[in-house]
Amino acid sequence: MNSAIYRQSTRRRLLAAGVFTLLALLPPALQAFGQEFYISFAARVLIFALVATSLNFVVGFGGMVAFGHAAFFGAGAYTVAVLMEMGIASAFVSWPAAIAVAVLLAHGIGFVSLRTRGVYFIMITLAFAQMLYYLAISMKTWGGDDGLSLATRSGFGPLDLKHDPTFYWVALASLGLCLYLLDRITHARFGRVLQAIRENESRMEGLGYPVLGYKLLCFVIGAAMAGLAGALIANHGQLASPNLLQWTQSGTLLVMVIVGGVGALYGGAVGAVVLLLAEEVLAHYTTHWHAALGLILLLVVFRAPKGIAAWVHGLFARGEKHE
Amino acid sequence: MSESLLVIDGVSRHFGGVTALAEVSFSVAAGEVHALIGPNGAGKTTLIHQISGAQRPDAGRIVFSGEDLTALPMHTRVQRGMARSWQITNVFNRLTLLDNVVLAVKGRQRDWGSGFRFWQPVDDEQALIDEARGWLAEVGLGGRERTLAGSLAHGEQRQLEVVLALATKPKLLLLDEPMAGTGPEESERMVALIGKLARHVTILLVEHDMDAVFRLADRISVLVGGRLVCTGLPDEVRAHPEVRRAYLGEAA
Amino acid sequence: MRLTAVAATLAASLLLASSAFGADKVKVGFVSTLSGPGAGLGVDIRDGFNLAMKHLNGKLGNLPAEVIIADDQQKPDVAKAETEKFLKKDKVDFMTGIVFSNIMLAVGPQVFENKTFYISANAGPSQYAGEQCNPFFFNVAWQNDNLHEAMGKYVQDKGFRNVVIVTPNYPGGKDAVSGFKRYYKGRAEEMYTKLGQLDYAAELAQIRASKPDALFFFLPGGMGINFVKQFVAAGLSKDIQLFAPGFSADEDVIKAVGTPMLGMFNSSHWAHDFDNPENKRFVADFEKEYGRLPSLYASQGYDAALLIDAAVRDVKGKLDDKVALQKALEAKRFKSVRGDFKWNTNHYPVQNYVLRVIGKDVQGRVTNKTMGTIFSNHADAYVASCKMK
Amino acid sequence: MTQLFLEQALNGLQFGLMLFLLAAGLTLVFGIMDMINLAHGSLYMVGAYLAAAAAAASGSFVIGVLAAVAGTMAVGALLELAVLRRLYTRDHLSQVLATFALILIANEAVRMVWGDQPVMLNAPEALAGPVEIAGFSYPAFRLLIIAVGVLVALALYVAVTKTRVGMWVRAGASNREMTEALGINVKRLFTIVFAVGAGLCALAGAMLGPLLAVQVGMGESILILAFVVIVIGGIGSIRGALVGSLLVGVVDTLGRALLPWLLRSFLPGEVAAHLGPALAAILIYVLMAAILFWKPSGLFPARG
Repeated sequence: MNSAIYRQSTRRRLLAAGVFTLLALLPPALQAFGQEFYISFAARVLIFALVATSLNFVVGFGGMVAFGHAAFFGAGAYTVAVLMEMGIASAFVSWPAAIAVAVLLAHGIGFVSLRTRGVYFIMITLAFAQMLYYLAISMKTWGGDDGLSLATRSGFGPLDLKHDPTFYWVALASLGLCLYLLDRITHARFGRVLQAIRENESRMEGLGYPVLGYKLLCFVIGAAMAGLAGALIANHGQLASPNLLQWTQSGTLLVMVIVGGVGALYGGAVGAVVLLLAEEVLAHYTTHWHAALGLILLLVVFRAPKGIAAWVHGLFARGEKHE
Repeated sequence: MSESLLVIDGVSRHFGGVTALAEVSFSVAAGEVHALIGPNGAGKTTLIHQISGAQRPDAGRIVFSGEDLTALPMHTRVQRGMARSWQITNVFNRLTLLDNVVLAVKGRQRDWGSGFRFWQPVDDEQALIDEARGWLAEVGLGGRERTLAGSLAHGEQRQLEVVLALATKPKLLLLDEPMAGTGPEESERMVALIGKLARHVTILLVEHDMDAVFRLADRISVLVGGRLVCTGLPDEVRAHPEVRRAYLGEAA
Repeated sequence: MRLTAVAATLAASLLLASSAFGADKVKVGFVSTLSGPGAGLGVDIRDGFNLAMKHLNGKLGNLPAEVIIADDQQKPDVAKAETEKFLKKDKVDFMTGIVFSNIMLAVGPQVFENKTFYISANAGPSQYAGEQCNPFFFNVAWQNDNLHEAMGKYVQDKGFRNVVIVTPNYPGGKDAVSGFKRYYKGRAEEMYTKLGQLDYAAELAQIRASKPDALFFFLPGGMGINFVKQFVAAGLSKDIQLFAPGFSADEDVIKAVGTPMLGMFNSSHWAHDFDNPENKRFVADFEKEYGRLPSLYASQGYDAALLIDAAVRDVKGKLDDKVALQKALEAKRFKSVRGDFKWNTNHYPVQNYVLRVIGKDVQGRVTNKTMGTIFSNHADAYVASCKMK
Repeated sequence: MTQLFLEQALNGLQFGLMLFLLAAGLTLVFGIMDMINLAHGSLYMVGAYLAAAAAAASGSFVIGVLAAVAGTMAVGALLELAVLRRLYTRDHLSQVLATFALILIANEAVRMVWGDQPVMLNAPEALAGPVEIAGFSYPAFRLLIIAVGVLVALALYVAVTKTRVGMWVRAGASNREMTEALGINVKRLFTIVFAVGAGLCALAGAMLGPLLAVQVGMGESILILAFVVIVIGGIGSIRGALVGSLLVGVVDTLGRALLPWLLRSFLPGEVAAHLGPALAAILIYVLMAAILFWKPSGLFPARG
């Protein structure tokens, strides 16, 4: 039995390694076809995949429907931009700082928000994100409505992030690292406890688990990864924009998670890829692509209610004999 | 009577304008089976909530093993050795029986870090699993480790409910209507189980089944309309005029 | 919204006709504000540009032209993404269209870095007129301060000494205040609103409380429409004289607000009643094409297309020779609908500014009427700090 | 100063009452059907557009408003029957996704019909000017908005507390299962509640149209405020929605007007000028977080 699990996880890791190798080969492939522009686009997709993955950890594994995840995404971006404004351009300083700021914020926000349940939790996390948003647009020193431009991309040791493929690889590595961490966490005790809390919170409390502490820690881990994604997105567009903090951003991230598959490790990433690609492709065919996207999302709600990851999984499962 | 394990001292609780508990005081001695009875809406479950920490009383204290727990959250009280079962079955329906009990065993490992292991996969923690199997066997659910809790029969779920509380190795077990909704046969099995447990652990039992109560309880407390009417030996309670009027009369 | 519309495409057969050395077609990237409260401005620039394309038979400098249009939603990050796409994917030869200075400043660096010429048909931030002036940036309209300077001079000359200034809190708004105050020397109370704000109840209450004798406001697009409507509804128009730059008192605003605008003074570098053949043709054809009078934005969009056309013709389609192309743009061999203007060394215009008043024309329409000149051959205040390479 | 304060308070009241129109429907849908409807703001937008179109066609603002309310109620009922009804039993996440999709579709549909640019909706000529009250002039149309808001609030109060449907609604908000057990046609009740909520949205859209702008996306910014209101007030409670609306309206307006002035009195001008707008902008969110911190189910929780 144990060996079966072992074999399965080996197969999974091999598959993941394969996918990442293919993704790593994307920039030279695009260059070969003269489509350099899409390297930058692909990097953006990866960054959103990262932040959606981090939200999925909070929503899918922690069972907390957070409607303010953009706060941490934006906070990471602003941290990098503000530090660069102060003359600190090294990624080795500013990116960990971005994560640290997100973590601090998440502690505060989570501590207050986790007192509430259900819809109230959704709304209070939204309220905190909106606070940050309005704070950002009314702070003249942070560029107000316009956001804060980065003079250049962060310094990254010998690597030149201005070089689009390099930046892409850094984004890919960040995503890979975070996915690996989350994979370990969800399969370790901490992850199991989280799962059980999502299943039955009062019982876990009754078994002596400090439920609030677990949830807060889960919230903070998600925020930390969102902070890293924020550092990346600020570098990508060389801009920390208040739009990163807006509620529509939180909403979009949540949509990515739901579309991809709540609680599936790769759900967030799948959702981000599907949504951003759909945007790009649909926009190519019709100026009214929003409506088309809306219809597709409705279809997902009613036809693939557990998200695309689960739906695809279901298709495969039907193909095989056992459950 | 030996020393008190649990002291409920002047506990009151209001919901809006309604008084659910009015200065309830009694104590549970170490080693006894103490039953809490009363008609519907008397405040029994509310009291269990105050004791277990699911709610905070508006006034009064909860003292356990000499320590005032009133301000502590539920999980801390569990770590101090107080476990509860729920009136409405409250188990992990989508997990197997084994996983249910493993969680309970793990929760008992009192350091706050027990679940904070981020790296090692859990599937190979043999000691945990062995202990969980033992607990299941003790209540007659052995051999069904891989069954999903949600697919158990109602009586079996009630048993699992008790096992989960038990696996935290408590000093005091709060059982909130363990026989609720069970048939006569299942009730009988539950009475036997509680009787067996009573040898190792102090029990505060809330129950409607008077037969079971009088068979199991060493002492009985009676709540009516949020007030404590009396505490005493079963025969004293049976004879108490106010109890007869307010409660037994109604039940008969 | 990512609105990618191909406005003018020409058949492949034309490719053969092009010169062996020059480019075979001209691509123009047009990123502008086409939705939301500021949409009126972008739409007018676009329509003006498109009318010029029509007058030029879809060609720029005798080369088939393609104009790709995108909406920036008045958001700097959207504008940056669209521009990136135009520069890297579509590899456009010119960029134009941006309305708002904050967006211009966000987009500028990537355009200049890519060595693509930016022909601004509206946004004229002080930064690009002064220290950050750039060989790849040309502005066919004005420097932001100019219209406000003209209004400040007029308000000063008329003897007003207690003025409230209302502008949005963005670079263009700050330029407006500094421009106005450069020539107006009386008491000035500055009020900053959020860019895109629609309800001015709070500001109006404060204006009522501070009792000024004149009010100067610069609120482009839908913001100005709402402000004037609410200003009149609040009963403030009887005690306070309104002044505005042409942006806040042009045909788009007049059409929406109507008669309450009557008697309002404003400043401009262009008016639809300017008497020159180019302007007459432009105004008549614009009205025929779009069923409304053009605004100054439309005139700027029109001029931007003419400037590109003249420059491409000058270099005979050799768009890769950036030095020659810059020379050609500086040579400016086209006739503007505003009459003549000269380039300053910072690639901003030196031109006349006129006073307009809103009244009824012979057909009974509420519209702008030119009253007289405020400044002749007026340059901007930042040119001295521009060291153009 | 008092006059300024009074005028700002009226502005706050006007804003708050319009928020109430939106929040009332939202809180009922939320409370009774346990349904997160992000598309509520889209109904507000549709209402405003219908009002603009009908007013332009008929030349009458009143006809525009009536047509908008009727039309949007129909749209709301249709939406409920076709899509939302299937979502009541689903989890909040599915509801968020589906109604988010509806926002996209609604925005695009409006864009297809009316275009990208804002549409004009003017207040009736007679109300375009100011009226004199208590020694200062105040826009007549804003007064009308206040009057309409007060009337609707009263009517809703009577409807919810005195009528049979109102009783069902209250029962549904506090205990849904119980209501169903009472043998009430819950499905029809839901459709009615949803349509009424849509009608209130349209009324708000039509009344605010002349003041703000009738444009795509107008629903999203106000939607969040409506959510803030109902969460402050307690989900499912009409009384909570009213109190929450007025609280948000007045705090926001007075905060914007008075905070900068207040800060200037004890902080250096430069700091005050920076801090004032920032604080004013986040004031209502601070208010909401504070209320939820001390009352995690809002001021007037409908459920025990």
